[in-house]
Amino acid sequence: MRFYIKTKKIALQYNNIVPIVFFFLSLAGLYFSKMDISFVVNEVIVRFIRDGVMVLSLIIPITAGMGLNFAIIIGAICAQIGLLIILDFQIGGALGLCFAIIIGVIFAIFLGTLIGISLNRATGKEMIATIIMGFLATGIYQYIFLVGYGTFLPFHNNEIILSRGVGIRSMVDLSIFRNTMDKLWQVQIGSIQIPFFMILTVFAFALVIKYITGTKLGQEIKTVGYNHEKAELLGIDVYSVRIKAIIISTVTACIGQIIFIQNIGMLNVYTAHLNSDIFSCAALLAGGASIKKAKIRHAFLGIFLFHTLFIVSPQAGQNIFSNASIGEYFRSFIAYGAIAFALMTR
Amino acid sequence: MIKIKNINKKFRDIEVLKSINIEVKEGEIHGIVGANGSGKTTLLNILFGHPNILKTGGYSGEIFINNLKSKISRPNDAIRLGIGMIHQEFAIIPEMTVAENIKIYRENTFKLTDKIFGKNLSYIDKSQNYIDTKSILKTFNIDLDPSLKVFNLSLNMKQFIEIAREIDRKDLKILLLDEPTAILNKEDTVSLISILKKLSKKGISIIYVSHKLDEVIALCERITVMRDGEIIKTYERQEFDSDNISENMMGYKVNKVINAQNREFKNILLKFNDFSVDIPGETVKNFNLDVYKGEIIGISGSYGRGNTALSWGIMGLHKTKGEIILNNKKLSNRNVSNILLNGIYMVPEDRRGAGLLLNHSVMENIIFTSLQMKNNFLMPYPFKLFSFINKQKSLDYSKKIIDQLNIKCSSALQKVNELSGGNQQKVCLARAITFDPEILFISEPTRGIDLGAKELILDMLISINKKKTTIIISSSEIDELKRICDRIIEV
Amino acid sequence: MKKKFLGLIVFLLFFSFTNANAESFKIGVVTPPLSASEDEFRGGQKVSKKYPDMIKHITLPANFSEEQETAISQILSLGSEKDMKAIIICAGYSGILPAIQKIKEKRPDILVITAPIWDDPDMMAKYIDLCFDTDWLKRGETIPTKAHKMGAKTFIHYSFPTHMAKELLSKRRDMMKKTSEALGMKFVDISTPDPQAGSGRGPMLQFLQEDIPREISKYGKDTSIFGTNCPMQDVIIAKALELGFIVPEQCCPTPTQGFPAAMGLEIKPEDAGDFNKINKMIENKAKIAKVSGRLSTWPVPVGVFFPEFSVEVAKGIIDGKIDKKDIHQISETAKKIAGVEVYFNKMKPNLDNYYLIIMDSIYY
Amino acid sequence: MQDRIDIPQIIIIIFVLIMMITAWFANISITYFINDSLIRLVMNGVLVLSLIPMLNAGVGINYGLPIGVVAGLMGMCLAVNFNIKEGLGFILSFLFSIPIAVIFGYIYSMILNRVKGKEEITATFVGFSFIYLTSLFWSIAPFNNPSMLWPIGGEGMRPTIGLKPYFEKILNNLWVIEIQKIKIPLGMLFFYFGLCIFIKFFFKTKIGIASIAVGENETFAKLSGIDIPKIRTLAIILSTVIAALGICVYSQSYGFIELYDAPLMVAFSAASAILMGGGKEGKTKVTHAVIGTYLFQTIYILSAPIANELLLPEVAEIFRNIITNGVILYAILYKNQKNSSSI
Repeated sequence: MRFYIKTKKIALQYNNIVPIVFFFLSLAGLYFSKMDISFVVNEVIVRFIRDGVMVLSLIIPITAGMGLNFAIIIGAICAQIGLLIILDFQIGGALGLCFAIIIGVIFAIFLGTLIGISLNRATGKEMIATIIMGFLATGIYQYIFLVGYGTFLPFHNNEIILSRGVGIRSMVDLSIFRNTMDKLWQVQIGSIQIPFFMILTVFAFALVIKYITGTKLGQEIKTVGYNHEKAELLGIDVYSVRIKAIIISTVTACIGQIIFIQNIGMLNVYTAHLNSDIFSCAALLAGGASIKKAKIRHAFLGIFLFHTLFIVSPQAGQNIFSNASIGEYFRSFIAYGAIAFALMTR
Repeated sequence: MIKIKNINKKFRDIEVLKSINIEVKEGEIHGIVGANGSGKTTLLNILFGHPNILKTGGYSGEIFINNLKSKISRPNDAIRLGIGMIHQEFAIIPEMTVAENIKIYRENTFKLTDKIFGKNLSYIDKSQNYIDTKSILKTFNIDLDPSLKVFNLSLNMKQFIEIAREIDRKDLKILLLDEPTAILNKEDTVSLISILKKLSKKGISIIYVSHKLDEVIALCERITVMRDGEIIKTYERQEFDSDNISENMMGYKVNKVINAQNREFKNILLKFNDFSVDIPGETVKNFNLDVYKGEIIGISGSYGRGNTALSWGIMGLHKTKGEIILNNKKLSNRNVSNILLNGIYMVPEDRRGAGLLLNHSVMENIIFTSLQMKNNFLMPYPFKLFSFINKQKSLDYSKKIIDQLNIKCSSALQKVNELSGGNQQKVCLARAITFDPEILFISEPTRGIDLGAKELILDMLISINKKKTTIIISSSEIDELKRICDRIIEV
Repeated sequence: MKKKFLGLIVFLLFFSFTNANAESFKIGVVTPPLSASEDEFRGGQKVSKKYPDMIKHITLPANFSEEQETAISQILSLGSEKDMKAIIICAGYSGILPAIQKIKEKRPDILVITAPIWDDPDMMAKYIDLCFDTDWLKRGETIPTKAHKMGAKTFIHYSFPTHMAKELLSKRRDMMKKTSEALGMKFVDISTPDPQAGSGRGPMLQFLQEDIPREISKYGKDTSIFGTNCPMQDVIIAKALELGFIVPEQCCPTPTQGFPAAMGLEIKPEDAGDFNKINKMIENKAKIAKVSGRLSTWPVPVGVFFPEFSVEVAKGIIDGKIDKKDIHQISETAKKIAGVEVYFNKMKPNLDNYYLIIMDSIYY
Repeated sequence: MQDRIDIPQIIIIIFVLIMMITAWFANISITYFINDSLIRLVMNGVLVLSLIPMLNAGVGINYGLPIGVVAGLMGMCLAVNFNIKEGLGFILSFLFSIPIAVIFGYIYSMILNRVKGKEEITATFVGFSFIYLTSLFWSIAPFNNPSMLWPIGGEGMRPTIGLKPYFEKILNNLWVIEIQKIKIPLGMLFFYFGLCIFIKFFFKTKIGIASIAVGENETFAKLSGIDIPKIRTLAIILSTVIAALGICVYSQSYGFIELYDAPLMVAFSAASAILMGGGKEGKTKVTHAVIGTYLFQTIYILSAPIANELLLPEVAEIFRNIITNGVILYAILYKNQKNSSSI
């Protein structure tokens, strides 16, 4: 009995190493950056809203034993497709946003199915496969909007098209959606702004993920994640469960990206989705998740730790080394390094 | 209830099941007995749609459930048809709780969410599952907290969880059991048998596979005897006769190689003292053995009993305890290269997975170990590590040994992948002969090989032994061991 | 009562006096990091050395377009300081407007000068107090004209699809085409592999290395080459030294872009930042390579110029010495800092806070 | 089974053939094409060759190629820093980069030996994070040759360092023979094919045979007494060293040393090249790398001029992207499918 307790304690500490390291790094960064704490808190809250859903989208594939789903970038692309289509038809406000979500989700379901089917042929190599899929999808997406609009796709809104008549501008304004959600139920406490509606939205997604893991489907996903061979013997259709896991992830990522973009207020058509996968993965892992186990608390804790570090590190670097680039490189190193480290530990 | 018609199954070029016909009635307990490798498990796997069957090319023949022709290609199909299976290597997820394992795929869910989201996305009612599990465990007289994680439990408790999971199914019509008592003690076996009898009274058909004859006789209404993938005979209850049945199980074969001499040995070459090996699913505990120079020892036992674990253990590839004494010296540094240099060589049971470089030529396979460990077949350059193969020498040698062992290949440069199972095994042996070890461990030398080749391989082992190599054979074919070994040890 | 009142007045006077005297305000300067663009970064450094207590210099992420979020919070962090009076953004990136909008929402009192950022001009003019930029469209006219003067008969424009998706760049290309044709030069538009399409800039640069000799053998030495992407300049200038064609200007006109790497300039630490010396070095190297008169750029990097210039303008406005609507005062300041004539044009006739500049050129 | 030509190879060969025919009709000069393709083959080919040792030892595709590349960059920077020019400078950059690559490779191998089964994904991220770690280094590196430092600030490394005064095209211009306008860079080709032969022969030596066996069947190799981690370490170090040499060859041909995040994506094009040539884990031959590099670079050489001629630059981009990533994806998906069917 004593032995049992002891091992559990050690395991606990081990799992927490990454968040603890991030905590101290953030703390040190906060100290050296000399940034205003209320500013950092405000920013972290904003980051929580922007990136929360995207990070949550990683949980289900990890539970299904497929590792980090770098293909959430494709979910993000779906979101951008949805937004661009709505912009093209100039449907503004909440209605437009709803339409954008619907279109994005339809694309996400379709592409998610494709990703899932492909990943069923890449058991054990899902992660590298999803990375390459992300590259592939990015290229195709970029050029469809660069060349497609104005040639084989008709456009309806001159403002988002380049003056040459072909291709979407690299930056489009989302003024028609601006502040449709962000400012709802915003409360000011001291110098800290808390947009309750958006926070609740992120929590709602966390609840949805939590709910799914508690359903029959969730139980199947878990079983597949523990051991897909045995899951098959237990009658679970492993392949379709894996496809479903990826679809859920892609759809969640799609909605996450819509939240992200509408919060920023402008859409960088060709680049806004890039890195959404890396940063989300790094944030999740910073919260103590591993490539085999991820929970909602890891996601939430991770967003706070990782983004605090991200917010303070450039200035911390500048103040310590009198060279802002150092903080900059350190930050990128941390993002990629966190993922590399998570892959190295069991 | 279930009718199997003309089932045939091939693994690569080996026929493992030949026109199998079995019929099991409603509520009948049907026993299938046979030696290891007779095809019992393969038959159950076909009935349950085990994924490996499809991956290895499927089967031919027909299966009727309730007089309906049924296609079973995945476990899911079998489960939908009301078939349940208790696997020898448990289909249990150790990281999940007892309740989760037992209620898996059939969880209780809340009615409300059922209506809103449908069954699949309905929320699981954990407390109901807990209660259900508790009550099903009661039928076994087990008082266990269903919220415990399974990896904390003992082996026989896991066995009961596996059984409980199937019995809990309300739609269960046919239950397949594969060696369910292998790890159970007497008492637990008795309680299992009584449960099975209750089930059969409910009208559930049971197919019970075991090699423990007395158990099968006590439990079953009919018994089918299998040997080498064929049905030898099906006995009705009134015809049961354990002598006849066991004779059917063993059978006799023609042209047997027999190591006729009654030899005597004096010098102890190798000693195992309290030797334990821990391989998942295959363990040896506190094993003691003296191996005399020049003898052939057989180690018999079925799968999971550790007869192959010994050789993996001595090669230092798994965790071991205890000591090995070679030539009166303790063998302490047990990395593989040191063991090999001490003259111990092992031919593994998994030929394709561990014994051969399938994409390489016969020659490369034959010389590999000698080349790497003894620098044989190298050009005479000073830096051995970066030296090239002496191709002429290797080729000449390979040709010689190919002739000697009668390996059927187009040339020494043919890829091993293209050879038949028997010839592949010969290549494995050729490598062993080339290495010229003092002690040879060989596991399941005749598994998956056709009859004629079997005898050749056994013959070859005897001739290797005659050249002063001590041989330790692990095999589940007790009959073969009896023929060539000086001693047989049961583990 | 009277006394008290007097005391209060004295106190108030004293207070307001000391306040005015000791009024310490801060100006934030935002530039790309060193690795992305040295000029702006050094410009920021230079001005923060000039006013060490006043300037807060921060940088944006290197791959800005992929880390818009970080950029926004970097800029917002400046707005969180109470004594921040002005923010100057010298980035040349698009997508910064949301950050400015958010700052203006929270702190309408902060003066924002961009020099430059590349968002929608009308929107920028709406939110930003003063926008400066090099005159992109005008350069579509000036560069071919300059090339023509330097003796070019053909004008080659290297770019790639994602750049041509940028309104300004593609408009400038059209302008160059128009001007070239008006001047009787052949305009050749060549597309390179896209560095933003996933495989990085390697393929683009390799293509340039192979294609430039091909084009020069086709059109002869009197060809002017212009590339729209900063990394291209190294290859273009290096090839110009080898083949002797004309480089009228780089995409970002400065002696420190392309020239140092292509010519292997050995700029000693004590000379670093001394543009007279750097220009002399380039001239010498050009002479050695026998390409005198075929290379040209602006003598002072606009990137270095803009931060200092904008800070001076911001300081002037805050101190009340400069009226932000008075372009003469502004251009005076510009001339003082650049040392050469700087021409200001309005971006659009109806915008009174968006100016485009063109500088005199130096020919090597 | 015979080494069949896979579907992607067929598609790519057809694609290249179509491009060649189009190039013919579009009047794109063949001499340029041949000249460029020979130089490109060697320029990029060495980096592609560097993937072979790891691929054959079963460590998978070296997506951590930036690690070797950084070692090579450091070697070159050292040579430039000491102001050593011409051939000696180039040879010294080799000599400087080799020990650095050995050390990096050793550390890298310790990481990869920990993560068996997921080497490729780990390597990808180790490579990415290493790029930024070295970016940190570049911005404070204590080099002092002014031609490498920032021109304005005077400290920290420039992102691109011109090699013109040092060893630009030293290998490209070695023993060039001109036959009817076709320039054959004999020195460069000798170097490249010399390296090819070295790698080919390496896999014929005792240790090379052992490493191929490890790549094909680890249990088999183990049972024959082969020290698996040692072989993997050796293969990783060898890959890293060749990658370091590869970037030296690349840089002298390109004429610039590119620092900071320039090598970020270098692994992916090398990976597509070798997979395009038919490379597979445990049985990649030198010819796969050579053919793959040639096909891959031909796509680049031809597609851009053709696209310009036909005014379809975007379409060329799409095709290239699909081919580059598609080949890698196909290799991942197809390989796994094959594995599962052989159980």
